[in-house]
Amino acid sequence: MLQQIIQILPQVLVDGLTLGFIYAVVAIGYTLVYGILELINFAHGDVFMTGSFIGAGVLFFLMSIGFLSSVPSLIVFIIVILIAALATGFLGVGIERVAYRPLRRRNAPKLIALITSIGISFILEDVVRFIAELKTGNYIITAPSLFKTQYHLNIHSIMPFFHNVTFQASFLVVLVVTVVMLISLDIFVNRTKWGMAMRAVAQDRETASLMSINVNRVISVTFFIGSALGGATGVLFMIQYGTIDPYIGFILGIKAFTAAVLGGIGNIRGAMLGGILLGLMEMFAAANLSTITHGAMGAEYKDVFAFIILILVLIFKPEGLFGKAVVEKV
Amino acid sequence: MSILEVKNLTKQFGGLTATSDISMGVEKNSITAVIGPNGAGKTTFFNMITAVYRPTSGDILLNGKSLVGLKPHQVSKFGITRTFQNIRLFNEQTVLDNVLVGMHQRLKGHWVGTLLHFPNVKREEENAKIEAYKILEYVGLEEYVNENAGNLAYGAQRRLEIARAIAAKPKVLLLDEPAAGMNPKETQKLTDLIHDMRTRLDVTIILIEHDMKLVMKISDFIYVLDHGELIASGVPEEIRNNKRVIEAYLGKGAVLNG
Amino acid sequence: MREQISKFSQSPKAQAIFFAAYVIVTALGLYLMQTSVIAFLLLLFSILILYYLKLKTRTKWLIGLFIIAVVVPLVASQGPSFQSYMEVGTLVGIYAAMSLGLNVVVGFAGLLDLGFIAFFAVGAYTYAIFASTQASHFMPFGHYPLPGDTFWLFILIGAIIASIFGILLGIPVLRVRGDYLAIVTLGFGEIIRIVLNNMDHPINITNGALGISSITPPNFLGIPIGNSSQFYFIVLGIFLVVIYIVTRLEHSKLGRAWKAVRDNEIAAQASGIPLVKTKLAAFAIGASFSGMMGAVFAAKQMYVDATSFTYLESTMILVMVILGGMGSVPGVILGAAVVTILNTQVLTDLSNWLTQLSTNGVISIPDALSPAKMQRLIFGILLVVFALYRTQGLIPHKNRKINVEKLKKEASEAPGGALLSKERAETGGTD
Amino acid sequence: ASGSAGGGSKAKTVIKIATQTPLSGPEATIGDALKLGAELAIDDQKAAFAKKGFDLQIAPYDDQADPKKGVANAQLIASDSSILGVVGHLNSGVAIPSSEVYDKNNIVMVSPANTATAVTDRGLKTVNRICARDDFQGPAGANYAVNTLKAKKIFVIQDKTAYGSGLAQAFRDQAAKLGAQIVGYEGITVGEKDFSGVISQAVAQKPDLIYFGGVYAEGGLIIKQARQQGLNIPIMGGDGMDSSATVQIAGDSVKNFYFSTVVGDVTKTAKGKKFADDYKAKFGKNIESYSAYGYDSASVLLQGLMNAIDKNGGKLPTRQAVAQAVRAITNFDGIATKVGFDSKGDNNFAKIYIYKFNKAAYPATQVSEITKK
Amino acid sequence: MANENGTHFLELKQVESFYGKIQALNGIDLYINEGEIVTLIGSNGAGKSTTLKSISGQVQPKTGTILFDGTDITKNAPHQTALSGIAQVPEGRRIFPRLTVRENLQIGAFSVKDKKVVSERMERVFGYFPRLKERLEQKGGTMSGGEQQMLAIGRALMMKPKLLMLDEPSMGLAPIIVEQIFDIVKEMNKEGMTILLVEQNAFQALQIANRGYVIQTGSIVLEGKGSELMTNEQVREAYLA
Ligand SMILES: Nc1ncnc2c1ncn2[C@@H]1O[C@H](COP(=O)(O)OP(=O)(O)OP(=O)(O)O)[C@@H](O)[C@H]1O
Ligand SMILES: Nc1ncnc2c1ncn2[C@@H]1O[C@H](COP(=O)(O)OP(=O)(O)OP(=O)(O)O)[C@@H](O)[C@H]1O
Ligand SMILES: CC(C)C[C@H](N)C(=O)O
Ligand SMILES: [Mg+2]
Ligand SMILES: [Mg+2]
Repeated sequence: MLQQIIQILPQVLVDGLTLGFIYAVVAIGYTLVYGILELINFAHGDVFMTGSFIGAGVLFFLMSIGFLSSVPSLIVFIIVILIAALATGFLGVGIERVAYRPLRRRNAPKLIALITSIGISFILEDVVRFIAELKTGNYIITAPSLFKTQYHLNIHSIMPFFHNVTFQASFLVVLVVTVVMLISLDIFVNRTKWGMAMRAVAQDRETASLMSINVNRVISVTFFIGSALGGATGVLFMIQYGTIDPYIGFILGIKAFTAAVLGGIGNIRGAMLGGILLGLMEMFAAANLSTITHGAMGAEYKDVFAFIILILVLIFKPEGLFGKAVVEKV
Repeated sequence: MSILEVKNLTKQFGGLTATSDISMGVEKNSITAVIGPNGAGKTTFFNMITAVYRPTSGDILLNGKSLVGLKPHQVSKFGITRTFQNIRLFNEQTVLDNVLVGMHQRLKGHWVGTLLHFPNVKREEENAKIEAYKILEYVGLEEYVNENAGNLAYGAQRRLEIARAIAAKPKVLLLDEPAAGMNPKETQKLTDLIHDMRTRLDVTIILIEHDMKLVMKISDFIYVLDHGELIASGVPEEIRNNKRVIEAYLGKGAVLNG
Repeated sequence: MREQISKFSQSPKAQAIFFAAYVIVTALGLYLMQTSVIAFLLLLFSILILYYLKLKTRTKWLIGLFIIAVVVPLVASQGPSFQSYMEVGTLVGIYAAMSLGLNVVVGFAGLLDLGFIAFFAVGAYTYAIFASTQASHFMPFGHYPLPGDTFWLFILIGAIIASIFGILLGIPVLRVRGDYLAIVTLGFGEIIRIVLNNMDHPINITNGALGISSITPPNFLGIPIGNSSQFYFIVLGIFLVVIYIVTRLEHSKLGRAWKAVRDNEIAAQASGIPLVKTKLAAFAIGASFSGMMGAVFAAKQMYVDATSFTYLESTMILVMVILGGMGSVPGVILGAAVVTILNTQVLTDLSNWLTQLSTNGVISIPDALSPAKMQRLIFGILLVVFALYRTQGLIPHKNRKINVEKLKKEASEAPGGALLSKERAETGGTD
Repeated sequence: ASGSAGGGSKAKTVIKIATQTPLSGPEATIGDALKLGAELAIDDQKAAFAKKGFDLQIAPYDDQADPKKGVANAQLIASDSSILGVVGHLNSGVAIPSSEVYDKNNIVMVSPANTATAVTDRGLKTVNRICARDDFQGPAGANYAVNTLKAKKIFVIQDKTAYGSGLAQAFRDQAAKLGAQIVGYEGITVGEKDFSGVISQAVAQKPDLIYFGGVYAEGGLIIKQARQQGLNIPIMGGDGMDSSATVQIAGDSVKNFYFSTVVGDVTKTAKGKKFADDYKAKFGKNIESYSAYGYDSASVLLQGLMNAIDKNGGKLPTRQAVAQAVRAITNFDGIATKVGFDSKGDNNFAKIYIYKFNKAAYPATQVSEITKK
Repeated sequence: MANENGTHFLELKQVESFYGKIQALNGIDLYINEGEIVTLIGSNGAGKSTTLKSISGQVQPKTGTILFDGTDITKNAPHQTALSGIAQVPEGRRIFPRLTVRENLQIGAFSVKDKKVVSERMERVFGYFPRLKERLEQKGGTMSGGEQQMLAIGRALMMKPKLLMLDEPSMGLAPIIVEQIFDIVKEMNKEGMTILLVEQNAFQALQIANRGYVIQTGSIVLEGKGSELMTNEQVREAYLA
């Protein structure tokens, strides 16, 4: 039993990391917005989805003008991801303007924004669906693949207790891009004045404005960054898995939100590590649960496994894995 | 006789020692003040008594029974209630309901009784409201009965905190800077109120306060903390003239006359 | 004009006459136009009007009950749409009761729950398993399916089992705070759903993804119950019980404790409120309403599988609560009604109507944009619009105002005149 | 309640056929295809009904793949007395509770796609289906896998829906009976896109065939990801994979993928060809096999309706009469399948075809045809 | 008293402010000249804090105008007001609880680009409040009440405003610190900072103030020199006890 778990471990790690990094970046979108507005932005998963569709659209367009064959994949990729990130960034800002800012102005209770976010989420899903369907007749889209070179890591010959690992070039792209995004964001939030302003706004909006911080602007910027990251991740997702549909944001959104909480919501590094951890955990569970339980429970329990770990973590560390315990001064 | 006794009480936050090895006793039915510079550990001391924080070491005894390890609501049940330095009211509830919550552990009615319309539960509720109203009259908030607590001005909120705390009919009442944010006139009224509570409610009062006029006027006994340590104790006259206290806390100009 | 309005709003008599006229007209409207959804909705709207009238609460209850239980079924029963209206009514009742349950948890106790549907699932499966042959797969004794008259017992059992699950959920929840709670409850909801969807092996308890079919319909004094119009009355009955419980508890010691915990945990504890017990009570009581309705749901559908209990369902109930007005009992009921009627009737009718127009060539719509597909989109837009224009909810929560004059009088007459009644709880025990 | 107006009046009596399938949400692609198929059938028959004085119309309902919504819609359908029959649903889980309502109201339902056994096993007079049952399709696939493809170690994956589970179970049981070893039986989550975990597990088990019970959205990716991890063994699925989208999603990996389905290649017959062309002309899309299911279900329903009208002397028949007439059909030639209902409402002629992808193009190549035992 | 153009440094004309339907200010008229210390006294709920909030833009006055340094700032958002040189030490301190003491101070100088200037100012603040220097990395929220008050004042000083508004700065402070605070206020004023001080501690406030206003239920009922007000019978009766 153990032998099999170990054999496939390298492959599980690679796959888990791929998924985990995607969770991580989407989780950051949740954490950023949550951190600043204490709002679970249900629409964020759909911004991610929209990003993947915009990316696919751009890719199809570039293909139709013959750009794809004449230019290296990497350049194409950079163009696509930049356009998608920008577009979703502005989409995020727009959503904030339309659906959240008016509520803030009217001093609405915190939870009411949950409703607009769910509403926006439905709208995005269906609008994307209608556009995709009008254009292609189907809304399950399979994008042209960019980095499909297969790599085989022959670790079996070095370490015989492992099986070999295979992955696609896209895995490396996902890895590199997400790590770059994560690090630059971390620096932005923790080292720059804007980052500090974001945290200040998160903690006390009114007082932040007394410090000459333009609160609405900070919130817009936060939405822009969070959404742009989400959109860019959508492109990565599309590159990695090839197929997208308007509903990918839903499940991924739940997972990413879970990851954000696992790491300690409001905490950027927590969200990253939470995402990676969740990806690994899920992959591990899917690959090994039935081996471990002798068939009593299979891969279908992977989410149960992940959630139980989450709940256990929160019971023993209620502020999340990497969150710092905020002792309320009484 | 000491109703509340504290032995070698220490609290550390990480590397910071907020209170260190404090021992003191509080006489039954007295008014005892705890004073000291900002950050001396006064509020922390209250927090340990009311089980908001668990002491790092040491013991707290109420009538000889240890309170350490209890939950906050159990401490309240044992007869200690408090007000908070940073006001903590139930902002979305009416003033009356705030006081009724204060009575929580005195009301015996079970929710099943509520559902089944038991007459004793009903009567208890009626009486509780009447009593709550009287308490509000007592602290001078009767005109705000139906107002949301969060909408009251600062001074009124402070009085409501007191009302909620005495609604539990405590044996010991802890007041954390009750006069903060009040003008001298209001402080005067508060002083009278505290005096009156002691006799009328037969309660022991411990208060933290920076308003020396109030403290000196009202206290039977004063403890002074500095940097978490007990640096002096005595009747007001002694404290007023204690050099260490003047140096650390009162400042030369502030030695006000009664 | 304004004067007249204010006069009208002051005069109960004028209002009563107006209201009676409204009910009669709309009832007549529905009677004559049986298939008109608008007529049906207008009649239902009378309940909302009633809510705002200046009448005694008791009178309002009686009138409201009369309309819901007698007028609507009677008037609607004359045409082919009867069962359809009653189905909508039944669903409204089910969701309203669940929303009231969630309102206890979220609105009163301030515990954000994103997995509330789990309790509904538990109730539904409880009845489904025992009222079908499913139980015989793992129960060593007894004959299954149980007969339809055990249904009534199962309403209670559903409530009890669901509240046990509520307490189970409560245990981790006691440790986590604020929005961490949201994710724990979400996880809990998903765990329950996934487990129910997979418990066909090693022991077949729930029949897994295939679901449980052929559930025995309930039986009332030998009459089998299978129509929506019959379930309507069952649901109405339970719903009334739920409202009763909720409104009684809201202004009781427990209700105050919930709100205190919601507003300020530390102060609540310092006032002697045990956090654990209070939160668990909220979960258990809230869950029990869902459990009851779950049993009804299983009986009504005659089939359950895990697809009815997804996370989206949980959020929908949450939407009903928030949209209606958190903490506000009438608001939450209205929220449930609005969302349910929109989703099951109005949007469907709207899209049917648009389809009709396009098949008749009145308007032309490309197939990708067929109105039949737009229900969720329209729903999404409506949610945003509602939220932006009713930021406090449809009927915002208001604190109950006590009659101060009366209280003052009673206080001055109260025996003894002492500030606090003399007896003091002697050094209390532990909780 | 039943139809009231007679057929004699001058103004044409409206008869509606409802469809109930998911038109929004993740499963709407197939749901839409079913609806469009039915729509075309209704269009085709419009003239014939007009001759008899009836205005035939379609009433599409969106069940959102949600049982509650399905039942509520069913009540709406029941209350519209001009609706005399339903084509639907996509999901067995929705069809089962909804059909209870149809049955109470004597509305006939012809299901194009519900393969779960419980759909007809409840013995409702109004419930019929033209597709094969899971306990026919699954074993048929198993026979082919074990006997023809000589699979000895089979890894089964299913999507934990009523459909995928039912099919995979039936497949597994039969395969085991035939002596194959089931080296894994795993579930995945509908809507996800990364199935590497389960596939890693499959890799470790070294199976010689993978069976997937579920729909192409996940199936296509499973094929692709399995190939990426170097599993170049035959993979097999059921009718849920019978779609051009399978090829789109899986791309080249689709080679060596087999699936069982209840529909032959419709474009081979003239009738079918015409259907495909009309469909393309009208909706601007290529047909899916589900379109043909939808078309045939509606056609059978309309045939029954026509019979009932004739029997009633050209007047509008009752719903009950329509239901009886539909059930009475024993030999109807559809474009995709012949239809004849047995006493339970299952299709006597339901056949299973096995297809194989030799290249990345739809439709695939038929490799076997299995008739009901 | 007014400057060359006959206008004041800060001037409120007939300002009325509301919280929802509740009117908190019924037409406030008030002015401050450059370099003055002006104090605003009044009982609980009189509208002192609301006046400050109206100036800073946290509350938008419904009617009336507010002029600062010759420009109309009535409709300004708080951050714009702050940029124009008005800092406020809010009631109840409003420290950013999860920022460290250092970050709390840094954010006070948010609009300052030059890092050197920031650290210079910070050193000055440490000069006033050495306790803050000892606790640079402690989270603001865990500081004691009085320590937070010091931090709040320090944070406002980081902005080096033209006009500093203090809302009950002495609340919750040890007597010795209260004295210090008043000293600091005087010193800042000497260096040219104009000060608007809201205090319950009317005696001390009036002592250091050039002028004072007495506010009652949302209206100014008295104004005058600090020393005059201190001896005013009405004031003594009502606020000085
Ligand atoms: N939760 C905590 N974490 C870290 N340090 C804390 C915490 N609570 C209090 N402290 C520190 O402990 C010391 C004592 O704080 P405490 O609140 O008891 O002071 P205090 O005497 O009430 O002062 P003040 O009069 O200003 O309210 C302070 O230096 C404070 O910063
Ligand atoms: N957020 C609010 N919502 C509703 N009413 C408010 C609000 N804030 C203040 N008020 C009311 O406005 C009036 C003026 O309040 P303000 O805070 O300006 O008084 P203040 O003079 O600062 O009193 P204090 O000395 O207690 O701080 C009071 O009656 C108060 O109840
Ligand atoms: C086409 C399939 C996804 C539908 C399936 N046959 C069912 O019964 O649910
Ligand atoms: Mg303190
Ligand atoms: Mg104030």
